[in-house]
Amino acid sequence: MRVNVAKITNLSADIWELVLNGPFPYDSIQAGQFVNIRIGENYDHILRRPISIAAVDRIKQRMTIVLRAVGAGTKWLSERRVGDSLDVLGPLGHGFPIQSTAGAVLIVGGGIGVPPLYLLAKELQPIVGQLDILLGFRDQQDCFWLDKFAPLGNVTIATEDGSVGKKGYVTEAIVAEPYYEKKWQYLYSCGPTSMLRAIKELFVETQVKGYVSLEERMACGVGACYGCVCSSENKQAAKRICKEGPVFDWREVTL
Amino acid sequence: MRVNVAKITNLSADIWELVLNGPFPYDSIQAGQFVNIRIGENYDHILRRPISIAAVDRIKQRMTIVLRAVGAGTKWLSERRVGDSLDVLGPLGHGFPIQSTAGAVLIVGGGIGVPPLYLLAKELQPIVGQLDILLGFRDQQDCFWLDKFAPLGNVTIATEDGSVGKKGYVTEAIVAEPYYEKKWQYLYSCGPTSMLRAIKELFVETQVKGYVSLEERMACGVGACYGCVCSSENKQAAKRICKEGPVFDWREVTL
Amino acid sequence: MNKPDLTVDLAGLVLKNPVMPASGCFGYGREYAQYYALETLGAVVVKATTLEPWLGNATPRVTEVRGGMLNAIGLANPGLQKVVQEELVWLSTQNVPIIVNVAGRTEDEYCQVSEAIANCELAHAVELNVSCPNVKCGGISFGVDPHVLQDLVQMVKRVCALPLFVKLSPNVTSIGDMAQAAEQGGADGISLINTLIGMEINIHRRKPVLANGIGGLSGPGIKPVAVRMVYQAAKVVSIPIIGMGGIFTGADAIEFMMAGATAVMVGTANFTDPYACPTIIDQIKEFMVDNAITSLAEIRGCVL
Amino acid sequence: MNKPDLTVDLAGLVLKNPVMPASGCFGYGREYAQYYALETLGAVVVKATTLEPWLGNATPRVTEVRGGMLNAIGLANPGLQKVVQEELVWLSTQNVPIIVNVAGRTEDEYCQVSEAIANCELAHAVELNVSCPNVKCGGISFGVDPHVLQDLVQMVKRVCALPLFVKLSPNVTSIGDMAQAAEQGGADGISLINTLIGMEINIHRRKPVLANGIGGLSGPGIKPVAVRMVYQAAKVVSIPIIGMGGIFTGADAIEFMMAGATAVMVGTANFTDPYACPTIIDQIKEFMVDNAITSLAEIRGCVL
Ligand SMILES: Cc1cc2nc3c(=O)[nH]c(=O)nc-3n(C[C@H](O)[C@H](O)[C@H](O)COP(=O)(O)OP(=O)(O)OC[C@H]3O[C@@H](n4cnc5c(N)ncnc54)[C@H](O)[C@@H]3O)c2cc1C
Ligand SMILES: Cc1cc2nc3c(=O)[nH]c(=O)nc-3n(C[C@H](O)[C@H](O)[C@H](O)COP(=O)(O)OP(=O)(O)OC[C@H]3O[C@@H](n4cnc5c(N)ncnc54)[C@H](O)[C@@H]3O)c2cc1C
Ligand SMILES: Cc1cc2nc3c(=O)[nH]c(=O)nc-3n(C[C@H](O)[C@H](O)[C@H](O)COP(=O)(O)O)c2cc1C
Ligand SMILES: Cc1cc2nc3c(=O)[nH]c(=O)nc-3n(C[C@H](O)[C@H](O)[C@H](O)COP(=O)(O)O)c2cc1C
Ligand code: FES
Ligand code: FES
Repeated sequence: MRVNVAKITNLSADIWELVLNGPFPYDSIQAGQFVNIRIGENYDHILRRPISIAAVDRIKQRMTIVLRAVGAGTKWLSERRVGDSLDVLGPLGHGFPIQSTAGAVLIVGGGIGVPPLYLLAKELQPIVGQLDILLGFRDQQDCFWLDKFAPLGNVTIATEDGSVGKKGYVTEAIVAEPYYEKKWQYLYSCGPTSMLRAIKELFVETQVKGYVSLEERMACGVGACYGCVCSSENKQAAKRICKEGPVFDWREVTL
Repeated sequence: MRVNVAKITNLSADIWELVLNGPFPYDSIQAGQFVNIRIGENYDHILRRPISIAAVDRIKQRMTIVLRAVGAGTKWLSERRVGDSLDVLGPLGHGFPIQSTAGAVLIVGGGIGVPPLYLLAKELQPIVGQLDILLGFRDQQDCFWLDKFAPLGNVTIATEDGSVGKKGYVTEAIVAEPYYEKKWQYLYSCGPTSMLRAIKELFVETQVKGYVSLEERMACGVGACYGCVCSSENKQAAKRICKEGPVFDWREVTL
Repeated sequence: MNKPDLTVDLAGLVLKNPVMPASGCFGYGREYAQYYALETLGAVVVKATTLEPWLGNATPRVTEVRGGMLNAIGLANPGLQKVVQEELVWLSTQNVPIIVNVAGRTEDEYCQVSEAIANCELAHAVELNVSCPNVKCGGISFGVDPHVLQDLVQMVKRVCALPLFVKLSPNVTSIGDMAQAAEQGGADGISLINTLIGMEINIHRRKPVLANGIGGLSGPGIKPVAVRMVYQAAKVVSIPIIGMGGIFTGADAIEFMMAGATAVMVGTANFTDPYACPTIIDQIKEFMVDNAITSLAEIRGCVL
Repeated sequence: MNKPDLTVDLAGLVLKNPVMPASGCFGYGREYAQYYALETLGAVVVKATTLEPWLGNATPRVTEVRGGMLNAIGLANPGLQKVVQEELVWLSTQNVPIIVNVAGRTEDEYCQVSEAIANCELAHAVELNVSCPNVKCGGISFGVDPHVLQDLVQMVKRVCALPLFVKLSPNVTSIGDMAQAAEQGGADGISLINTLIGMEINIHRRKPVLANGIGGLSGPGIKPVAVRMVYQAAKVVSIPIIGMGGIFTGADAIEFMMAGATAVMVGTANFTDPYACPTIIDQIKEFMVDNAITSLAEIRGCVL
């Protein structure tokens, strides 16, 4: 599918927001799903790059992705101009289940794991009301979309250097909450695996249900190559992050 | 060296003229020399493409190249826009010797071999006066720069289908001239090897002196890889077209 | 001109066109069936199947490199039983020939799986992936010693009634010797090349990018090696050859056929573009029309 | 921090930095001397030198392919005498160590050339290109049989007093065996990899692009194979390794050193950018500064 760049904005040093329009099944997008984007038109980059869908406007028929330029592929994406077309596949994978969500919800995002949680929060908020949203960034430079999250709930920011919000990791902000083990019924998270692992440890003894979105290097992005597996706690066959995920019940996967 | 595209013109279906400016030793260019141009900035094309210098404006400090888009590299060049920069090496090779030229001169060009002969004709004309210029093209569609050659001499055009000028190959136009074997003292030619070979046959028994410009696939373009050799008639060591050529005494090289 | 005829005959298995996805790059077909009808393809080649389920290697298992990619999937698959029951049963409803890629750690494992695949009557051919480590020979691959290979092929051929293609490893000194060994062992055809062995190091972390350290190199960069090997193999065997390695366009496929291949497989290109196979089929057709080629036999091995 | 120390010791030959142009990709240095001072380089490695002049193959000899290029120069060179008199005499004024790449059709030719190079006292090391066809063994390359290789190295070592590097062919089943054979033969170091054998076909003309049919594949696409081979060789020998194959950036060079190489050679990249070698040297320096590496020994072989 070919979509077009409708807008491209530099949010911080290396973070870019791209609004994409053109034919795409916007209506079927679930929060947590991703698109797999071809880089260039030649043979310099033969693997697509998976990027989460961060927002959808189903009326204007467009979607937003947010990416950090870390390597050749994301750098190329950050250099697109309005009107350029992109070859994208998607929406791919399974997103965050939200149907059965009830009770107090905690959303925890870290760094470039934050964007898909925006779409999630927008969809969850009408269902469950006030959300507790905890976002961790490296520093002030690294923060983005704080204003977009603000209306969706009770937003706490943590930065490693304390330049915005609380100082430290998001997990420190969680344990700083009184009775954190009993405070929430649902947890949704996306961010570096080290963060997800730390969160899992915090809640593993509790009754909190929830989901995490995982990342792994991908080749096909559609479930055909078995490149992107994660292992499940019950030692069953490995699960493909691109197909069975990227969102998993946080108790089911080994982090 | 990085030069800039000052102008790009589509001369016919697949022929493009690029005017290049920016730092380059324009003053040292000899007719018949070439530039070796990098294609793209990534690793999709690791070999440069050799293109003859077709014209120089030493006052405005710019040069012109003319190319036919035949493959990925020349297609990429044909897609440059004004202001784009190109990584070029040059001027490379040895051009047409013109110092000792005296007497009647015939210049024969074929297809995309024509452009460097324009620069040659411009430099020869003040020295020897009227030039006989014979240019061969496939058909009308394929012709270019006829107006630029017109003031430089007695220009005859031959097209394979007769759509412009005489019908047939340039060699047929040569033999159609009465006493062609004795008509000229000097011959300069550039074009497909089959054409050069046919011309050589026509004049091999005569006293005509002269030079041909050869083509071969190149890797380094500077004489380091021995990729682009041609053999010399005296069975001496092969000569590098990029370094000892591309212009050779037409009697010295095996065609 | 007549419509170009794209059918090819692979040791009695007639394919409506010479293009198949390469093993391991197309799962069991389900994922790509959402993009186009599988019956568009000459055949579907499924992931390596082993006797028991294999978990495969730790992640990262894939990484892009200049000119291609490295993979160390480790032949992860759910094992013979599930492959037959859950995958082949479904795939056999898709109206396309099925080729099952078979792997093992011992000759006996290869034989058991190949025999079972033949007996399940859902598949049309077996492709032996001989690049697996042979536990009896200290982990050296079956595909690097002509004698070991010939024995393996002979044993499998005895128990497997389906056309048997042997997929050769390119990591050998003489591909001709390996091709001849396969032919002498009774192979009905050979497919080549499997991946070249490669490695990428993350210089910031100071360790290999793939968890497995080394991995298989595939993609555009290996095409010249693959074409050369098809050419060399075609010179010394008379059984049909299925060529692969970096095929991304119809022109690439034609190149392999001119080097001697009867059919081709497309691996990595599926990842770049899920429509790679049907596009390549169309491009082959177009090339035939443009060049007045009525049957692929006219160009097969024309440079030999 | 102190200035990073880029010197490396190759079997007693101390280079001021680990970057050298690869043989055949830099002529005899003259052409690149117009772009920068050759003394910038760790050493200059010249084209293959043979006893008599070799004319090389018919043209086309080179072609670009995806991920790299193919060449079939055929070791064209003016022969020992001219190389020494016309090239080495000049090069020896450039204040840079000289490594002469030596090729031959028989063991005797290798010995004569290597001995003469040692005796001319203009060169600092000899690199044996063992990818040449061995006329006594029906044209099979010296570099694919460990016994043939070990014998060759032993014979050359006996007559050549200079440090002797053996340049291995990657077209073998086990690079480790070849590396060990070279070491056992007395090599002072090994360099790898030479080109992979490849082929490209012009599908419109229905014949190979190179006049020679097959050619050597070099460039970015072979880097993963080259890094893997350096890694495998470094595991089994203790003599220094010179790594090459697709090095285009300082990061690429660092990757080879982390895989076990003491120094590196840069081939095809010179064609893409004549300033490739000095740029790579600067990038290595920069990486060392950024990562507080004071000596290359700190990272050498760190993934082994
Ligand atoms: C499901 C999913 C959703 C993602 N969503 C986002 C997002 O919304 N915004 C964002 O900025 N990034 C996201 N990422 C990470 C993003 O895919 C990588 O940063 C990107 O692929 C890096 O490519 P590169 O060419 O810039 O970097 P390079 O390091 O040059 O990439 C080299 C190779 O490694 C792969 N790779 C490198 N890092 C990663 C990684 N972290 N995850 C997966 N593959 C990687 C690349 O795809 C490529 O094949 C997501 C990843 C996954 C798996
Ligand atoms: C000294 C010299 C001067 C030239 N001057 C001109 C000129 O003024 N205008 C012009 O249009 N063309 C000129 N050419 C030819 C031009 O270099 C080729 O057309 C061009 O390299 C083709 O590249 P490509 O990527 O478009 O084609 P592809 O076919 O994709 O090229 C593939 C490879 O083959 C090489 N190659 C293909 N055809 C040729 C060829 N005819 N000569 C040399 N290498 C080739 C390319 O460099 C590349 O490495 C000249 C060639 C030489 C040697
Ligand atoms: C991710 C991946 C998985 C693969 N798995 C298998 C496999 O299970 N069995 C097999 O014989 N080859 C396997 N291969 C090799 C391919 O079938 C093919 O031989 C190789 O990739 C070269 O073709 P390509 O360049 O078109 O990808 C795999 C290749 C890739 C990239
Ligand atoms: C045009 C060309 C000529 C070469 N000539 C020689 C040679 O004479 N002797 C030799 O040992 N290797 C020769 N090689 C191989 C290179 O030295 C090097 O091993 C190979 O190209 C891989 O490195 P690269 O990818 O950096 O080019 C040649 C390579 C090329 C491209
Ligand atoms: S990336 Fe291929 S299975 Fe997930
Ligand atoms: S192209 Fe390298 S010597 Fe001419």
